[in-house]
Amino acid sequence: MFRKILIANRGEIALRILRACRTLDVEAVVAYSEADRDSLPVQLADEAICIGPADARRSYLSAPAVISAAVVTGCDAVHPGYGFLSEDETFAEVVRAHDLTFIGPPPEVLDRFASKEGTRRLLGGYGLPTIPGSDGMLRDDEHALHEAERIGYPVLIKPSAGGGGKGMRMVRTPRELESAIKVCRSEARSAFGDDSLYLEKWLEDNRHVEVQVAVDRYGHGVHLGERDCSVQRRHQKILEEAPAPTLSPAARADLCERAIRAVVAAGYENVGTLEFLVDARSDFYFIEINCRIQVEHPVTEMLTGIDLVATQIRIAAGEPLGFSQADVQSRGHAIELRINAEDPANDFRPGAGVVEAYQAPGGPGIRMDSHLYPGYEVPPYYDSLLGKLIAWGPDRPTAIARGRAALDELVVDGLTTNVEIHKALLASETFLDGRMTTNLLDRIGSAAFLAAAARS
Amino acid sequence: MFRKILIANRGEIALRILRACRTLDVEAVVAYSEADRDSLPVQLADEAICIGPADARRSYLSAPAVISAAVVTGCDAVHPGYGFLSEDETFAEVVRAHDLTFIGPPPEVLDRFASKEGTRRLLGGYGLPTIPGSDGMLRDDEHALHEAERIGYPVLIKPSAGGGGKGMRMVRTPRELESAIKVCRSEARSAFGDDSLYLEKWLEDNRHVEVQVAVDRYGHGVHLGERDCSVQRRHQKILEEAPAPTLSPAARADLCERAIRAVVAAGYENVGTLEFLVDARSDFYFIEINCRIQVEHPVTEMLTGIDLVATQIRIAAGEPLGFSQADVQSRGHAIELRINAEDPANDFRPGAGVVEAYQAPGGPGIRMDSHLYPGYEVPPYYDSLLGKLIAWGPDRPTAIARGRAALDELVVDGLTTNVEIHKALLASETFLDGRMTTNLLDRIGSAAFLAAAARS
Amino acid sequence: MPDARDAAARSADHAGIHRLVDALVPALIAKLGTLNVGELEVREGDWRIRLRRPAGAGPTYGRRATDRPSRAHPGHEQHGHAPGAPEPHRTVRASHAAGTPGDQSTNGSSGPSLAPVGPGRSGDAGPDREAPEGGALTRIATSPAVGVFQPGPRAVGGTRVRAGDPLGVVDMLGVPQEVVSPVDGIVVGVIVDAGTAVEYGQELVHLEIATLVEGR
Amino acid sequence: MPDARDAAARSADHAGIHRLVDALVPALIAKLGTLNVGELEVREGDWRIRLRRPAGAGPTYGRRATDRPSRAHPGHEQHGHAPGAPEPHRTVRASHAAGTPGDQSTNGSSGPSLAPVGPGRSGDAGPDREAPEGGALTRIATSPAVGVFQPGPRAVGGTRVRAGDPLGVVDMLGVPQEVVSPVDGIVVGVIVDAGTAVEYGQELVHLEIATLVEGR
Repeated sequence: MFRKILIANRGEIALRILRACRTLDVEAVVAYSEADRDSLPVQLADEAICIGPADARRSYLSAPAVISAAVVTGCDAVHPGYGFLSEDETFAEVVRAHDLTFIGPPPEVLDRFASKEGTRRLLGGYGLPTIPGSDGMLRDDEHALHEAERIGYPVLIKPSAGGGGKGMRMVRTPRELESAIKVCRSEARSAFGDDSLYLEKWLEDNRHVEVQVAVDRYGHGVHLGERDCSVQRRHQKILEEAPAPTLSPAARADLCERAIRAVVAAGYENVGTLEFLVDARSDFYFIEINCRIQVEHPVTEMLTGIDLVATQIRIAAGEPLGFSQADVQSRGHAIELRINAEDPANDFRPGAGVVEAYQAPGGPGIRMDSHLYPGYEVPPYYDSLLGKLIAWGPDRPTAIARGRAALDELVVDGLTTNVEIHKALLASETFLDGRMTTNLLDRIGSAAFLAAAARS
Repeated sequence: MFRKILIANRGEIALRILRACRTLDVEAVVAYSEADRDSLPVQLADEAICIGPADARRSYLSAPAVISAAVVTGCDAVHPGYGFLSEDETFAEVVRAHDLTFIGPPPEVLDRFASKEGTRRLLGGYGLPTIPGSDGMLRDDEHALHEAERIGYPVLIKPSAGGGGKGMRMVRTPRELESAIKVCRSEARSAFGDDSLYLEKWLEDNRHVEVQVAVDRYGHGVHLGERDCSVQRRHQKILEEAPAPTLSPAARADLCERAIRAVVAAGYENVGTLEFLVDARSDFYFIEINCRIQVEHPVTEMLTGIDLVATQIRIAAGEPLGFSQADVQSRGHAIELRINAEDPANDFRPGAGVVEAYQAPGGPGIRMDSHLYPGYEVPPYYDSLLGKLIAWGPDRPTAIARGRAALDELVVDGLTTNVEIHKALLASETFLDGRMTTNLLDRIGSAAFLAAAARS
Repeated sequence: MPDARDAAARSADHAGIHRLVDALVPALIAKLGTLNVGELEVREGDWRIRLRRPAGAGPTYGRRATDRPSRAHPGHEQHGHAPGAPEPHRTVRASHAAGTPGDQSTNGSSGPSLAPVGPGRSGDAGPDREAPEGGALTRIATSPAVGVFQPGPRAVGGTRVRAGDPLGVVDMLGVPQEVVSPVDGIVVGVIVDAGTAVEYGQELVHLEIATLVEGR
Repeated sequence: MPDARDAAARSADHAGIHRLVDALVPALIAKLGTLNVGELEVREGDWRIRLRRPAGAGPTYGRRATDRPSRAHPGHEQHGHAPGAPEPHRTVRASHAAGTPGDQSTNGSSGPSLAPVGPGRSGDAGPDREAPEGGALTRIATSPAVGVFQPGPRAVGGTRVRAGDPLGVVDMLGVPQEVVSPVDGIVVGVIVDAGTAVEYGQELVHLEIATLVEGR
C-alpha cells in the first residue's frame, strides 16, 4: 500500500478520497488552489499544500504544479479524482516518470482506451455491440438505401467532416432518405468542403446505462452492476439510480457480464465505467469508457457495500482485487441526486456565494457526500456541484420516499440550488414509472417540467 | 396505516421517528416541552405542539398532556420513542381509551411482560435459559452447599430482602460459602430485619448481548440478529456493535432462534429486544425484554437494511410483517458510538450549552443520527445523548477504521463530549480483540482507561 | 441541573439589550448602511461582532420554528390558529421599531428584530411573556396546558381583574385547567376564540396593567 | 465565471472596514464589555449584527485551516515550515490593534482581529500580501509556484532592489520559477531557508518599500 497520497482535486471528491485514505490508514495531502484555502477537505486534511491560484489551468490542471506538490510533500501516489487531470494519459506518464503512482489505470492502459472510436472498435471486437452504421462512406443512393435497410430505420445521415450535430438529418423511410441525402451532400459540401456522408442507427428515446467494473493488475475483474443515468439536462447527469428501473434481471445480467468480459479481455485495469445507450427494446450499444472514479459511484457503493475509491487505490498499489463476482451482492435500490449551485428559474445558471446555513439530511439509508459547511464560500471558478444526496432503500419506492424526505431536510441557505428539480423529479409520474429517457427533460424543457410539477 | 402520528419524545429519536413517518407518508406532530422549542425535530416537523414546561414530569412524562396534544391535533396514534412513557402500560391503556393507538406492544402485551421476574419465568418456560439459582430460600448450610454444587461455583449469596447489591457476597468454594453464609445472614438480619438468603450463579466477565425481534399481530415473528452492548460505563451502554464479536455463527444462530421462538410462543407483539448475559463459554442467560425501540437500533438497520421504526409503526397499525426470516439478510459489521455531552475529565459529568459549530461526519458506511445544528442550545433538563455515530463496513476492521475516521471528522464545538473515550476504545487492544466485558471499563476505571490510551 | 444564571445577571442582560438598541445600533447601522459589503467580523477581547447583509430572503435556519406555516391543528383549522413558538420580546421589538432612527432600508422586510441568544434563553418562559420594567403597558395570560380553550365570563374587554383571577379554562382531556390573570389590570381582549385548540404557553388573553392605566 | 465585484465596490468595502474599526467598534465594545451576556443579535433592514462572547478557547470551525499544526512537509521538517494559509489583513489588524481604545479584556487572547468575510474574499490573492495605502512599511515577495526555494544573490539583508528584480527561484520539477521583488525597496531578510519546500503564494522575502525608506 502507498505511504502517502496527494489528492489533486477539490470539493466533495477530494473529501471522499480523504475518507478512503483514512479508512486505509494512508496519509493524505490535499493539494488546493488559493480559492479553496478554506475548503472542508483542506481543513480536514492532516496536510494541505497550495499549488496555484484560483485559475484551474494554473492549479488543478497544471501537471507540473500537482506533481511538484507530490514530490515536495513526500507522496508516493497521486489521486486525480474526476475531471481535471483524471483521464490525461500524458499526466499519468509524467507522474510515473517522477516515481509516483497514478491512481487509475496505468499510462499504457489509459493510452489504449484514449480514443473513443478506437475503444469502440476494440471492445466491439470483444463482443460489445456498438451503434450500427453504414459500411464506410456512402458511395451512392443505391449504397445508402441498401445500408439503411440493413441497419434498420430510422437512421441518421452524418457528414464525415462534421461535428456537434451539424449537417445531421434523421430519416424514417427510403423516400425520406433519397430526398434528404441530396440536401445533406450539398450542405456538407458548402459547410465543410467535403460531401462524404455515412449512416448511423437512430436511437429514439434511449436511456443511459453504465456498468461499473473493477479489474486488478492480475486480470481478475468483476462488475459491480449497472447504473441508470438517463435523467439528464443538456447531457449533464442530474440523477442516477441503480438497479436500472427498466431492465429485466436477465437483460441486466447479460449487459454486465458482457461488459466485464470485454474489458478484461481488452486488458483494462483499475475501476472504470462502460457507458451504453439502451433502447426501448433493451438492446444496448457501447458508447465509451470512463477510466476513473465517477461522480455517481456512491450509488453502487450503497448497493454492494464495496468502497470503490478504496478499491481503486488498492488496485493501483498492485493489490489483488480480493473478492470475486460471487462476493458482489447487490441489495435494494439507490438514487443519487446531484445538488448543484444552479438557478432553475434562470436557465440553471450556476451560482456562487457564502453558505449561510447548511444542514445535511440523515436517517436510515441516507448518505450526503458534500464539502459544504456553514460559512463556506463557494468559489465561482469551478463546477457547480455542492454535493450528492444518496438515498438507499430495500426497494425503489422506499429509496424515492427517503430521497423526498431528505430533500425536505436539506438546508443550504445563501445559495440558489437545483433542489427544486429533484423534488419535481421525485414527484413526476414519468420518473416514478421509470420512463425517463436522456432527452426527456430537454424535449419538455426543464422550466416547463418544473412548472408542471408545481401545478400538480 | 395511520393518518397522523404524535411523536411524544425529543432529541434524536424524535427526529428518527419523524423520518420514518415521512418515509411512510404519514403526517407527524412533534410534541415538545418549552425547553425544546428550537430543537431540530420541532423545526423539521410539519406541525409541532408545546405540551408543557421544561420539567419532563409536566411535559414528556405527563400522560394527560401528551394524550391531549394527540387529541387536539387530530392524531390517531402516539409514538413514545424510548424512555419517558415508552414502557408505561398504564399510559398505553389511556392512549387506547382515547381511541388512539400506542405504537408499541398493545397494553395487554405490555402488561404480560411488565415484571422482570415474571417475564423470566414466562420465557424460561418457553426454553430461554435464565441465570441459575437455588431452589428457593436456603434452609440451612447443607441445603446451601447442595444447591451451590448443583449451580456450580462461583455463586452469589443474595439476601431476599436486599436490593442494589447490598449484602451480596460472591464465593468460589464450599469453604468460602460456609463462612460467608453466616456473615450474610447476620448482615441481612440487621440491615433488612430478614435473614432469608438465596443463591445465584456468578457470571464472571460477562457480555451483554441482545436479540432484536419483530412480531406482527398475526404471530408471525422474525429475529434481526443480535447486538453486543458490552462496552458500558456504570451500566450505561456507550458503544454497541453487531455481529457480536465473540459469538460463533452457530452460537449466534442458536441464541437468536431460541429468542424469537420463545417470544412468539409467549405472545409478544411488535418490535422488542431480549437482553442476555453471555459468559466466556458462550452460555447465555435471559435477563429482560425491552418492549420498545432501542437507542442502538441503527446497528441492526445498517446490517439488515430493514427500517425498525417503520416496522414498529406498521405492526402497530395492524399490518402483517411482510417479510420472513429468510428475507432478513445481515451484511457486514456495524458499530454505534453514543456521543454524549459528558466531560470525561470530570467523571463524565453531563453538560449543556450552545453548539457553536456542528459538522456531522460522512462518507460510505457512516450514519449520524443527531438532532444537533449550529447554534442549537442543548438544554440541561434531559439526558446527555447528542447523537449516535454509526459506522458500517464489510468487516469489523473496516467498520472500526471508518468509525475512527468519522470521529476525527465530527465537530461539536461549544460542548464537552465523550468523543475521547470512543477514540480510546477504537484504539484499545481489548476492544480490537473483541474482549470487552460489561464491567471492564468500571474495573479499570474510565479515567485510567483514557490515560492508558493517551500514553500508547 | 439548575439554571446557572441568577436574576441579577439576567437583568444586566436586559439592560444591555436596551442600551444597545437605543444608543449604539442605530448609529452603527446608519454608518454602515451605505457600504457595499456583505459581512464584516470584528473581535476584541471577550467580544465578537459580526455585521451581515442578508443574501436574499434573509436568514435562515435557526429561525424556522417561528416561520412554520399555519399547518397545525387541521382538526381546528377554521380558527386558523398555529401553535408556533411565540416570538420572544415581541413587545420590546415593536416599541423600539417605531423609534429606531436611520432605517434606510426600502425592502419589504418585517423591520428590525431583536433576539438575545445568550445563556438562559430556553426553559425560561417567564420573561418571554413579560414586558421589561417600565417598558410595555400590557401583559398576556397564557395557557396552562395543551387542550381546548374556553374563555370565562371575565374574559371580556374592559373587565377589571386582579392577579390570580380566573379568565377561563383549558380543557385537557375533560379536566379544566384554569387560565388566570398574571396582573391586576383590565382585560383588553381575548386573543383566541372559544373552542380553539391551544398549546401550553399559548397567549390567550390580553390585559393592561392596572397601575399604568391608573397613571394615565 | 468572472468575479462580479468591481474595484470600486472593493475599495468601498475597505473604507468601510477602516471606518468601522476606527470609530464604531471600540465604542460598542466599551459599552458592552461590562455586560454579562453571551450573545446578542440585532437586525435592521439590510444589516444583521451579532455580538458574541466566546464560550471558551474561542472559535472554531471556520478557522481550522489556519490552525493546522505544522505537520506538512515531513520530508523537510528540519525547517519546521508549515504551509498554512497566511492570515488575511495581518498588517491591518496589527496596526489598528495598538490604537484601539477601550480594550478592557484581561484574558490572554491574542488581541483583536479583523477578518472581512464578504464577497470577493477568495481567489483574490493580491491584497492579502499588500499593505493598505499609506499603511505599512513592508512588502513580501511570495512564491510563484510549489517547489523548493533557492534564494538568489540579491536576497540578502540591505540589498537595494527594484520592482521585478529577481530574488531567487522556486524549483518546480527542475524548472526554476523566478521570485521577484514586488516593489522598489531594500531587502530586510529571507523568511524561508534555502532548500525548503514551499507552496504557491508562500511568503519568502521581506522588503522595505524604497519611498518610505527614503522619506525617513
